[in-house]
Amino acid sequence: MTVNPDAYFAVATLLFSLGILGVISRRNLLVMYLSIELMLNAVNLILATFSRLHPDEGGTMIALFMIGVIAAEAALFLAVIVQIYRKKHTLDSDAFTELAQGKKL
Amino acid sequence: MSSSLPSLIVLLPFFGAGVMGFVYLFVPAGRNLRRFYVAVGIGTPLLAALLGLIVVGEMLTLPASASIASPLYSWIAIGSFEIDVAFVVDRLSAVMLLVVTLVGSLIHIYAVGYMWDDQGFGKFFAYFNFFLGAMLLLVLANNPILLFIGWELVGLASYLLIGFYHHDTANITAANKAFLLNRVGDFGFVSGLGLLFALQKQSGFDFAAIFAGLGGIDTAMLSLIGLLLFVGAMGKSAQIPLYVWLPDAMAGPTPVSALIHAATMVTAGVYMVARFAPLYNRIPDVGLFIAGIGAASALLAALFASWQNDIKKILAYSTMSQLGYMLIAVGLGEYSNGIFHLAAHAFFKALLFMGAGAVIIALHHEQDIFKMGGLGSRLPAVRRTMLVATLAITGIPIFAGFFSKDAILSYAFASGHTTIWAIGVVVAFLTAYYMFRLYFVVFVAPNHRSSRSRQSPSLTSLPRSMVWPLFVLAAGSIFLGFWNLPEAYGGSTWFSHELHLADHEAHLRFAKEYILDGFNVLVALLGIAIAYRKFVRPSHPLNAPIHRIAWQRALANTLYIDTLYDRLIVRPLRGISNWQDRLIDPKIIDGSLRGLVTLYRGVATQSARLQNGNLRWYALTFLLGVSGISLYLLIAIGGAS
Amino acid sequence: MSVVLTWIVFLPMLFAGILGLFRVRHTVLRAGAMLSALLVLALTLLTVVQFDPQAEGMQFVRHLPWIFQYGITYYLGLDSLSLVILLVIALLMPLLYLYMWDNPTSGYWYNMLLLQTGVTGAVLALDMVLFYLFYETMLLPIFIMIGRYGHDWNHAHAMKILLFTVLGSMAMLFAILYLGYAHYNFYGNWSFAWHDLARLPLDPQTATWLAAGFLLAFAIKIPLLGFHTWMAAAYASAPTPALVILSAIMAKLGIYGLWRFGYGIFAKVLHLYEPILLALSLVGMLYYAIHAITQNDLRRMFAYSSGSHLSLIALGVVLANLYAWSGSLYLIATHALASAGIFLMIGLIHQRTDTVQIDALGGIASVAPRFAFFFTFFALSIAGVPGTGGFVAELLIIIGAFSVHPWLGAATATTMLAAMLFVFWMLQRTLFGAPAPSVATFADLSRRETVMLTPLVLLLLITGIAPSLFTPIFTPQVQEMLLQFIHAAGGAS
Amino acid sequence: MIEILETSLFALLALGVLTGGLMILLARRPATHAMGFFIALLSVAGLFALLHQSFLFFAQVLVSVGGVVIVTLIMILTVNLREADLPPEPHQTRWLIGAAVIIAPLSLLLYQTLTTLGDAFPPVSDTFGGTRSLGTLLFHDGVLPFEILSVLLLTAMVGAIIIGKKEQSYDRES
Repeated sequence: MTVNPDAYFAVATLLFSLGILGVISRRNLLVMYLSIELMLNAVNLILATFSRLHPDEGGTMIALFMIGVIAAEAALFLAVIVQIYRKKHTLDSDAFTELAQGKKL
Repeated sequence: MSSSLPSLIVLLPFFGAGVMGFVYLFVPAGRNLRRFYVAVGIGTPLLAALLGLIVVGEMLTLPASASIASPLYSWIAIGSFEIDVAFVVDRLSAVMLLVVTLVGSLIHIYAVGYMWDDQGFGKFFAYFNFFLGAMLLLVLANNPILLFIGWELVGLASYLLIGFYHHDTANITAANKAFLLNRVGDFGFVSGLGLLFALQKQSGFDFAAIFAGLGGIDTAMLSLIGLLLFVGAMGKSAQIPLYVWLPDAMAGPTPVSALIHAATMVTAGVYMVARFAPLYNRIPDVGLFIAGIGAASALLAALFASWQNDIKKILAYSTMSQLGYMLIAVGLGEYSNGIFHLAAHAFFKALLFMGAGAVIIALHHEQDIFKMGGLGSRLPAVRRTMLVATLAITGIPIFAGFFSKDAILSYAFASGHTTIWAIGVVVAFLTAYYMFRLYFVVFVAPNHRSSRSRQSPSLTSLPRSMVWPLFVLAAGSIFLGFWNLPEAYGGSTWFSHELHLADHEAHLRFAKEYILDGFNVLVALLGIAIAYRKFVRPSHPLNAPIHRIAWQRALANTLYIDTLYDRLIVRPLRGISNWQDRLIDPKIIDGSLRGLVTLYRGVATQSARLQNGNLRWYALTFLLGVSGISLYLLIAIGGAS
Repeated sequence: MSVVLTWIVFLPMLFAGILGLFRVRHTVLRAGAMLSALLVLALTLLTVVQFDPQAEGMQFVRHLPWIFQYGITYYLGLDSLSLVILLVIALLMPLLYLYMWDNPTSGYWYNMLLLQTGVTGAVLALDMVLFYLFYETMLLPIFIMIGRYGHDWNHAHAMKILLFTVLGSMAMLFAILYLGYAHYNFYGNWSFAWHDLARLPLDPQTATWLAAGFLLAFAIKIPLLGFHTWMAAAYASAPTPALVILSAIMAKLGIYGLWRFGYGIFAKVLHLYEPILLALSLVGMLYYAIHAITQNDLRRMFAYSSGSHLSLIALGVVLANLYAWSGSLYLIATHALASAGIFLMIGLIHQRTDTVQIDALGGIASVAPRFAFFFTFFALSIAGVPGTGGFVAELLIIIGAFSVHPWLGAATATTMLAAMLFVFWMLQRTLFGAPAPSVATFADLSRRETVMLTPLVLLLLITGIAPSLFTPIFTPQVQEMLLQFIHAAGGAS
Repeated sequence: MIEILETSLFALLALGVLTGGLMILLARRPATHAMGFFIALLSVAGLFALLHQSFLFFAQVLVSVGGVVIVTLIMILTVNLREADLPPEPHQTRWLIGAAVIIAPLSLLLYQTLTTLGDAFPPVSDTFGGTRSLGTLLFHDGVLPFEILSVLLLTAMVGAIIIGKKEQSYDRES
């Protein structure tokens, strides 16, 4: 194995950061969802690297579970996006502030 | 020796006041209760006077230093503050007791006639009895605290009586003023008592114990105590600078003026100083100060009296002036002469007030002397008795005032206080002038006005109860002087001797005394002559004087002292009060609190901005925190490495 | 006998519960309330008879575990200090019910019943948590009464008093909890009992801060100068019975707290606060009196008058000698009676004329002499005229101040002038002069009202004429408290 | 030789991951997003393979790439986004830089923490990460989570159907 674990971690960290950036900086709900997916995958990558590093297949197992969870989350998230889009005909996250207290101050 | 009579004397008027007050308030009006009020209202003072005579008679059989004690119950006992409600009759309080009850009774009888038609007849007698009781409490108290209670209650009673005609706001203002200025004095008095109590070392706080323990207090503190106590006397005896209530107090019914000014309340200050004679004997400087205040007040009041037109105000200022004489006497340590003048003054001043009251009633409540005039022939009884009283106050020989006043003046001369003596003589001159001015204008001078203005010629006839007390008092004014006939006139100063007070001694040779007295009489005659010249044989028709010159106007307006007090004290206080109401409380205190609230609200509003429902903002703030923590970990701990 | 205090405290609440359960009619409700007040009065008089003035410490003690994990106990007890206030409460309640007799609003009555439990509990509680509980309990009915049944900006004013007092009592709560924790730290078990906390060997700095918490609560409750802006507002808005309780009892509880807990627990550090308290109460006494001069609202005027007297009481407490303490205790009682009287009468004026503005009144004495007599009497007893109890108390405090220092004495004696400043002018403009249009049909006191006011008059007279009837009840214990305080304070310096 | 291959493969995959991420982050059109997403997931799957996680590789390819990406695509096609429906993002660059600055410490810390865990990959048996060994492990230690996961998936499916179905009359705001 010539590639250092640090390289994997670097990739995972970058991926994770990209995900966060996407959540914060974009207003597009779809991008936000995809960014979350990216973060989850970054974590998966880290788990897989751990598992390989130790070596212990427990990490792999958790990553496996996570893939399941990602699938479930994707299904729900996408359903929500569809529904939201139907209501407001926009994917702008800033348009959804009904949970704020009262009017914008 | 002890007896329950003194207690009874004090309690009787209070009892009468309580009963009459209760009846007045709770028995439905409409029933004619005047007889009941007369019975109780006159009965209790008369009974008190009778008992007083018995007690004094009993006391005269005892040695001079003896006293009749009458303990009632323990008022309070906390620590060494043990005050009993106990009364004592010694020679000093015996004199006061007699003066108060006898003159008081006469005034009560007079008041029946004076007040007969008034709605508040019962109320008036309730107040009157209350006043008498308070005065007796003051006089007979065996400790200064009880004296102070009487002192304050007298002030309260005078408040109620001065404001008796409470429909008119001016009367109430006068009553307020009287009580307020008295309270200022009382503030000094109670401070003096507090200081005395704090400094004394022995237990017990009755007069005997206090005087026994005076040696343990250093003179500076004693002087302070003496001064503070005298501040009380200033208020009560209407001396500079607390005298302004006295002329205004004339707003009350005339019997009230007689009772307050003649027999009782105003003399309390003199009595108090005499009562504390052992204290004041230790601090002659303060005594001199008292005499100085007395002299100044006497002069000022005499000046004011000479320019007044209101008959009662003239008498009020004359009272203040005479009180000045008394304070000269007690201040210089000649206590018995002061008390003697007090007694004599009680008679002739009561007489003057009651005469004035009779005139006022007869003229349907007219008080301006220049609207009277020529009444001598129509009210002969009043005129004669008034003449006696005027002669007495002027100091014409054989009348009481001559002996009492001249004793004070010759003592002042003999003890070397010639300035005070000189002021006294000037005051005597002024007294003669303004008293005869009053007498001539009211009784002798022809009334020019009545012919012009349609002043009713019909005079109200006076009830008998208003006339015969005048004669009793007139008799007193004539003969009282012989009780204290000086040795120079072949007497033995029986009164002073029997009074047995801690007098200073100063004697003049008889020849000198004759010269001084003759001089005084001459001065008085001069005053009478001027008054005669101006008001009986006037060069021009007699009218109310119009004062054109500034100083005359100033004197007629009593030097604008009232205005001065108003500007210096009353208005600033109101100003501060307003200021508190508008600035300090709402702006500074509440304002600073409101500032906190505003700050809090601001922070809350800004925080609420974060709660805007916007997902990205939430994520951002959350990440800001995470990022902050990360940064802290990186910098402070150096990260993971 | 130890149960008697429990009955005294909870009887009104019990009555409120029972009456409320059956949703009784007005006539039954008022009879029940009156019955409870009279029962409490009887029980209180019983305790007075059984009370031993010579004995040391608390009597009728009831000390039961309550929340035993944290050492919180149900701890009631009585000494002469609380006895005086208890007596005042028990005496005033029937009179207040008499005042409210024809008021059909049932919420009024229930609140008053609860209020009585609150104030009595606060006076008798010796466990700090219990004290805090009652201290807050009594605030609620007041809040409701001002807010619901008050007038003139009642909502805002109810909020104001609530915020102020809660601010204070929060500070106190923190201090209380810290004290309990400190007890746990030092002795290994929790305790909030007053005498346990008094023994804690706190270091001076901590004690200073804790004392500040307590003092803030009491300074607001009294209220001392600077903490007082809720006072006039609340007084002006409160309905009369609540107003009487506010002035006659609740404000006194501030004094009581300062006395019992300030001096009981923080004797060692209190000397740090003494100059401040002294200055605040001394200046406050005159400040309030001057402020009262220009007030046009009778309630506000006597609110400030009340403040002036409470400052005097506080001053007496701070002076800490036998005369001043006796005087303060005496003034607590007599001022409660006098201010209850005056506020009840102001309430009567309000009932009759619908206004308490001085400039709308005038000439009452001409129309209603009995009313004028009682009103003047109460006004004069507030001014401390001899023959009323207030005079005795003020005299004692003045003498106490002179025993400390002549200047202090002279400054304290200005209280003689303080009330004068406004009382007489007020009397002039309300009672005297020509009758104002608003009082043209002013009815004189009815029989019920006379019965309501007479006990107050008689008590004020008796306390003024024969204080020796009352002083032996509390003097020995006041002396004892004083010795303990001096001992505790001396231990530090 | 194999080392070079592995390194270059890793570089390619890492590049793929980042490219996919950046495409999602920066692009505006949904189609580009979907493409980026696809590339990123596939690259992650490749990285799994490089890490000897054969089962994980298959799972990722099947579930994530084959399932999630497809579902996402379907969604994009379903809603048929028009340009006008896309949110206007006037300050995107500013936001991006700001957010980058904000998360920089976090990323740095994350990276530092992760790199403390180990320096080199130990040799492993061939069966590591295989179906067999993982299956054994699942049946030993992970039965309960596995079952819960199945329930979760079921719930999510039901939920997605309910949420995603067309609006019914009873959903409308009254």
